[in-house]
Amino acid sequence: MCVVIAILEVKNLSKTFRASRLGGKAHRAVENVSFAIPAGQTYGLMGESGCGKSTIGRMIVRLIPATKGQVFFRGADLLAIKQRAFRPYRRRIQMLFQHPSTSLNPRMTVLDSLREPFLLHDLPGRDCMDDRIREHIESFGLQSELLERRTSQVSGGQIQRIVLARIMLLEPEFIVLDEPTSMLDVSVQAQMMFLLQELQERSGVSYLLISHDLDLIRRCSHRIGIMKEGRLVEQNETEALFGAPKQAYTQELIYNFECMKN
Amino acid sequence: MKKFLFYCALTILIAFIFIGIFADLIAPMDPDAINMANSLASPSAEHLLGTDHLGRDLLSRLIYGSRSSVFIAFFATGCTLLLGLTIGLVSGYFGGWADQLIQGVVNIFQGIPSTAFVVAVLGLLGPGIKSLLIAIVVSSWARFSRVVRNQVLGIREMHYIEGARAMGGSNLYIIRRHVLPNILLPLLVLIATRIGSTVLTVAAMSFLGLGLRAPASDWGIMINDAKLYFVNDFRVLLAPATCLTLFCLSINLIADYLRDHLDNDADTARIL
Amino acid sequence: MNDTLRYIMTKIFLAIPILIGITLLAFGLGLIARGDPALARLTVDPDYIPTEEEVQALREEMGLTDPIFIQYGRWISGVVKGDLGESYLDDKPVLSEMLRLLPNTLLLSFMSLTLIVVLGLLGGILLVVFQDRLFDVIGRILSIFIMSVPGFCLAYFMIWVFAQKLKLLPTSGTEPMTAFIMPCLALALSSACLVARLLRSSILGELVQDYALTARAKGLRKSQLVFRHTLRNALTPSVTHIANVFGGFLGGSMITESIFSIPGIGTYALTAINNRDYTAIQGYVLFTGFAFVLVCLLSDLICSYLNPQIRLGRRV
Amino acid sequence: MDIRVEDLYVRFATLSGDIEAVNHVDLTFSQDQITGLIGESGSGKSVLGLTIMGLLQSNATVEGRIFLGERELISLSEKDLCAIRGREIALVAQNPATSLNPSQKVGRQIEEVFRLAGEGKVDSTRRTHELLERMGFSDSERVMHSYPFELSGGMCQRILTAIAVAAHPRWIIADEPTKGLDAVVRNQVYDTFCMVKEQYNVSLIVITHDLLLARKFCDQIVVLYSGRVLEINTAQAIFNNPRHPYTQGLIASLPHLGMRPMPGFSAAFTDQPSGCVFHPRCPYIDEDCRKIEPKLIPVEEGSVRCHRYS
Repeated sequence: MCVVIAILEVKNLSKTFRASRLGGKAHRAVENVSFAIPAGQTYGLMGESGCGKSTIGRMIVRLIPATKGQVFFRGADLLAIKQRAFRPYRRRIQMLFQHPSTSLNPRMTVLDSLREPFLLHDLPGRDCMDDRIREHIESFGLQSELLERRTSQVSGGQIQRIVLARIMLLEPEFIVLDEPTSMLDVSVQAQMMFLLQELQERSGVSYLLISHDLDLIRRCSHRIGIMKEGRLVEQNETEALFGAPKQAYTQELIYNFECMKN
Repeated sequence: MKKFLFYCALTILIAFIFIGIFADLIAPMDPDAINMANSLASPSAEHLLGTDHLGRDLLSRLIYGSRSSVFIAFFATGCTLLLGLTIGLVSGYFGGWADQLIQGVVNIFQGIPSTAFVVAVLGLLGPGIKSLLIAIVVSSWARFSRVVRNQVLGIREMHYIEGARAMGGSNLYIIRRHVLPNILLPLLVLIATRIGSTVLTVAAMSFLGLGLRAPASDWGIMINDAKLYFVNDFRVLLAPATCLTLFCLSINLIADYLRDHLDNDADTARIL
Repeated sequence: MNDTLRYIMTKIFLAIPILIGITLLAFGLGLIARGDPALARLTVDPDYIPTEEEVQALREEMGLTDPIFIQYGRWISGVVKGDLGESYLDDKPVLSEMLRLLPNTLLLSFMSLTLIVVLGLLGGILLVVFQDRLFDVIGRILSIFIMSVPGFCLAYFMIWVFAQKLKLLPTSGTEPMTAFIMPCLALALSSACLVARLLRSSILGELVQDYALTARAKGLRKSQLVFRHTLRNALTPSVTHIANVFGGFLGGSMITESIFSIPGIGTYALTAINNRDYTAIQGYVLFTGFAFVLVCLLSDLICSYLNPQIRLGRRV
Repeated sequence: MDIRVEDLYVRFATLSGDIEAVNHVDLTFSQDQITGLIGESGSGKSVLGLTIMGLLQSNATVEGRIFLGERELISLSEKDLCAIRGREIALVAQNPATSLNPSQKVGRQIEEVFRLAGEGKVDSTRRTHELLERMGFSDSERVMHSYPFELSGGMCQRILTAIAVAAHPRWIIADEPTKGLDAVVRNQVYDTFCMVKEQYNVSLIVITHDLLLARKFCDQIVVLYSGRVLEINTAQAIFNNPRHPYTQGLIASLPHLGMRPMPGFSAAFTDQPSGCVFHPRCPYIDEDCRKIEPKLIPVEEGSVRCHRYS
């Protein structure tokens, strides 16, 4: 096995949510999760709903603070960086969300949404950003007449593409994909995942793919981690994991998915 | 139909504002000119709506009355908006201990019914425009900020807020570009209803002798003046009451239309 | 059941800091406004000019030089014992005066409450049942019009019609009982219309929910659907609104009480204000605040009964 | 009793123009069979189901005819429809979490069906108990006294199914029964439906975008796209030998069958292409496809709407 450099390494990451009301119990959403993602690869995080997989994604992007643990991105501990110093990383690490219906501001046109990266970061071609945007989204298979529309007039699959196009304007090195296709139809899911794989081959971006669909994860990731109730129960290279699942929970999951196919 | 009513209401409201601003030019007579010889006169060519018990021109008093009502209503609502919006935004957007603290204070201020609050503050500060403004703002900012906070709480969970944060947008940027535009419509409804209730409060306080004081021209004072004379001549009461009702009606229609629009917005989002 | 009990206890527990906050607010308002009572007392006789020493001595005697929180403590310990102080005006104890006038206010409030509940609920349901038909359209236009007539205009209009022209009802006082009819209408009519409209829109909102589809698929007719399923879920906003209004009534409705010359809490407060009677105002703020908070507490409990999700600790 | 849909056309009036959700559909759902209506969002499959039940919202215009045996449903009055709903055709609505009344105990919501059928209070309670036990709830007493939000999504789904079968209808329309459920729960739903099919002798229409469920559970499959039927065939034939290019593309999109994407997007409701609705995305596009809308052509045991088979 050759040595691969990890672009992102998560060590003993934990998150405990405080009780939401008096006398309630604190909820341990994530407990001591560690994994590493090699550069240019996809790491699939699989688990049933409520197992804490989205929380991990949000902690990596620093949308919510972690209770404990470290996240190393190219050797730098992201969680230890001060708010101000973190800003350059906002370009390099991005996140794609689950619900297309709330992923774009309904009061803005698609064009306004796509201008945001230019307003927030010093990107090349800022003077003629509208032209750049037009060119850019056409390479994502979107027609430029979409730009004048509002979110409510655009289908879910197209919104996810628009959001992805916006993310790619920033040229990130790492993207957290939080159930990017769970609200989409199968044919649109196939288009989306195909596009993501194409981008990976072209630009070498790495993904953390979070999903509850084992078939999807198997198809799209190089390495897989299985989560249950906040813990990482098993992780391995994709084919090794499916060839010889060690944990009972993994076996049960695989069985449940195979069940439907026969 | 709804749209027609809305435009009617909007025209009436704008007319009131216009009349209020240009009262000096529009009013045919001096509203305070007393002419005891001509008291309680019926409408005539000289006095289009007749005169009151002191012989003052009723129409001119109505026109000057809309000035004080409109001015106080808009100014007080503006102050409430500024205070309530800021506090509500901070409380809803940032959450945490600031939210808890603010909500504690809001709960206390909401613990006293608003009319009682206004009256008490006025009683302690003494009557007058300034104390009226203070009383209205102090008694209504809490409810206002609560509504803003609840709206913001709903929006804070949306992916586009998270997306903007992940792209490196500062809090100020996110509030300006994403939060404010999305609470605008509910905010407009809130402002409309507040203006309506403020006009009512001002009239009520003036009526009780706690707000503006006679001989100022104000609808509430006119109703108060009329209470001894309306038995014989209902006109002196009807005129200010109609103005007040018309103003409230236009506000209610506008708020109703905006609220419908709000639902439609949500509906289209759901269907597609 | 355990969860329900815990919810009720939590609600009551959370009301305590609010009540304490209201005492602070009432005390603070009094403090800001009263000026220097010692100076005021010494200058009652306009011919006598007190020396600075005399004023200071009286201040100390009255406890005004103590730190504010000690003064608050003194005041609050009186409040707990049921002593809201004596009126500046006639030296009568504030609390017993208010309790003497309370029955009239209570009677008026409860009559208005009944009217609002009956008219509002009935109106709301009827508007839904006849949705988009003539009754609904006329009802909505009429209700928005009535909502817009201020209570005191309505009061004078009714006096003019029923008392002056038709001579059906007495204009003022508390005797006979028919004297309460007009004040009650003046207070309740606009709120009743508002409740009807509110209920209509919340029932319509519930009718497009997923569970209403399941219920219709069972074979329920629209009226059955409204009464058996949606009404209960749609009541919450109306209940909260009614509680707000009713809590306000309990604090006395100054305008209505003064127009119809009903001696109640409202007229008491009005006299106090016109005479700058700060102890009485302080007591009045405290009283209305407490009444209001208790009514809101009650409405919270009713809502939690209507919507078990609230009381069983789940987020709604 | 078969359900026959003849030339059904459903249009919604919305602010942004009319939406033609179901476009001249002819279908027969045969008795004792499980028919799967598959299609992606915007294909009109849920609207079709609700039209059969007469449960569309008031901004819908319905044309055409729907027969339940000899009775025509669209022309029936609301009162007569109420007698059919629940007792002859029942519905399992989508989103189990929100499809039960949140402020009523589950037991009462099931009892209500028995009460509507004219049974007494005691009998209804007893039969609710039996029904819940049949549905695989071992502690039916506790479940009956629970509120819907105290139960998991899978349990709510089973309660919805219980409500549907309670009055022994001939037909059950299940709308997206597996949407948003985890694999384990999805298998449970499948088991429940198999049980219902066996024990209640009921015919089913399953509306779903879950191709695997459709393949495993259904006898007959109807593929919908943009409000039109593109292909009808047995489940076996659809998956082993898909004829319509859209069906082929759909199956190839499944993750474990290659996940090869189809080009383009579904047409928006407001501007539908001329000719064949699928032609902008079709790899076998022809001159006719752009101009002439193809008819449903019988091929072996099924039928397909494509010029290539004429």
